[in-house]
Amino acid sequence: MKVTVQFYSWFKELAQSSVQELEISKGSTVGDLLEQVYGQYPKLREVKKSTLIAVGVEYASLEQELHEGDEISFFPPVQGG
Amino acid sequence: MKVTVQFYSWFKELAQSSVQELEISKGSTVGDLLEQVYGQYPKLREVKKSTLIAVGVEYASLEQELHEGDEISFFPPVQGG
Amino acid sequence: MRQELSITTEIIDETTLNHSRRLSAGMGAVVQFLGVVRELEGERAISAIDYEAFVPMARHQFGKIFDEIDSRWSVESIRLVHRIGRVPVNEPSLWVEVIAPHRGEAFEACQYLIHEMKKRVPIWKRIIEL
Amino acid sequence: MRQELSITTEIIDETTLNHSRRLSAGMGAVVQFLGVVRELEGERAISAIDYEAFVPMARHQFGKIFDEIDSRWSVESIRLVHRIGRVPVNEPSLWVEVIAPHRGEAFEACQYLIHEMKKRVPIWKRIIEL
Repeated sequence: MKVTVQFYSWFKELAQSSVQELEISKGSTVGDLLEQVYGQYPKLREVKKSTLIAVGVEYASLEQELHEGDEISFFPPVQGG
Repeated sequence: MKVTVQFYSWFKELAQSSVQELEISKGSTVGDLLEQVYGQYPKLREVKKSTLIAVGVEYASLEQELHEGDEISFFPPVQGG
Repeated sequence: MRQELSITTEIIDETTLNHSRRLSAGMGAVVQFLGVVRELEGERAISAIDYEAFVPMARHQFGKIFDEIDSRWSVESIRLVHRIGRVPVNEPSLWVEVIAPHRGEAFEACQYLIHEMKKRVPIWKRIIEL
Repeated sequence: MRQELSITTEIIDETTLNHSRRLSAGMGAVVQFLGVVRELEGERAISAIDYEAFVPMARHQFGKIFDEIDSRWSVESIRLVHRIGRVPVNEPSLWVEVIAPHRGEAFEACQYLIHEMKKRVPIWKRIIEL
């Protein structure tokens, strides 16, 4: 199934992209997707501890199951204000 | 010696006056003056616990010694804001 | 630390106060507080509050509080306006502004100022009933 | 509780925001906070900050924080403007206003809002050096 992956802030540079579609297997979790993304962009793995993940407009856990068409966002710690 | 006594807020009603001169004996303290004022305005004694006292622009203790020309102010708890 | 204090019978003019704000390039936080006369004092409906001040002592006590803030926090500027005389319901009686490098110290200093004012500064209310 | 949220590339217009304030007669406290871009980020002199937001998620997360405030404090109105895009040194990036019956709840709610924003709302800075 297809999902959309978005990167924000300096994660865009690490991924050399701000948005892309990925094909993942049915039943994949956020954690499974993260491993797939790390395979493609090894630099992102180095900042794993500083990585926040959202599905749609909510923060997501690694165990959360994904569905067709989900938008998953990866970004560094937020700094509003 | 002469001092000036001022009343503020609803103490003006209790003393039926906002300002007056009083003759006190040399060496009198704030506490001595207070007793003299209570003799003159017994209603003020009833609100003794709610009474704040200043000499000039500073809060004063009962033990503070007074001097010729001092301005002593009696008032209820403050309520700015 | 810059200090500006006004105890006045005039209406508090926020627009003019905001236009006269000065902020150096190291400052990151402006906290403002507006105290407004409420329609209820306890259970009673009121139309206004008459504020009375012992002005020379009020100015002196505000000055002491400002100096305490200056010694405790890194604050660039404090401005305070207290309206006295009759203030109708829904109009401000108090305007305070604190400018500091960071928000923590600006919030703390602003709250300290109001808290100490309510304990020490000789200003009193008289309720004007409806 | 009234809520107004704006995430905008426009300059924050305090005068217009203050003129559009609505305050019911039971309200006694207005707390405002202005976050301003400082000339130093750590040790580095900067000229501006570029703010980037994931806007739909930022709006959603602000909404959740507003709802938390509504359930914890008696607050009549929250208004928040976050400027994004390039914000030069000495200009505000954030404007917040909280209106409540009493100052305690207005200060607490305002500080909670900013604190939670900095933890959860997806907005990021990019330093523009001098």
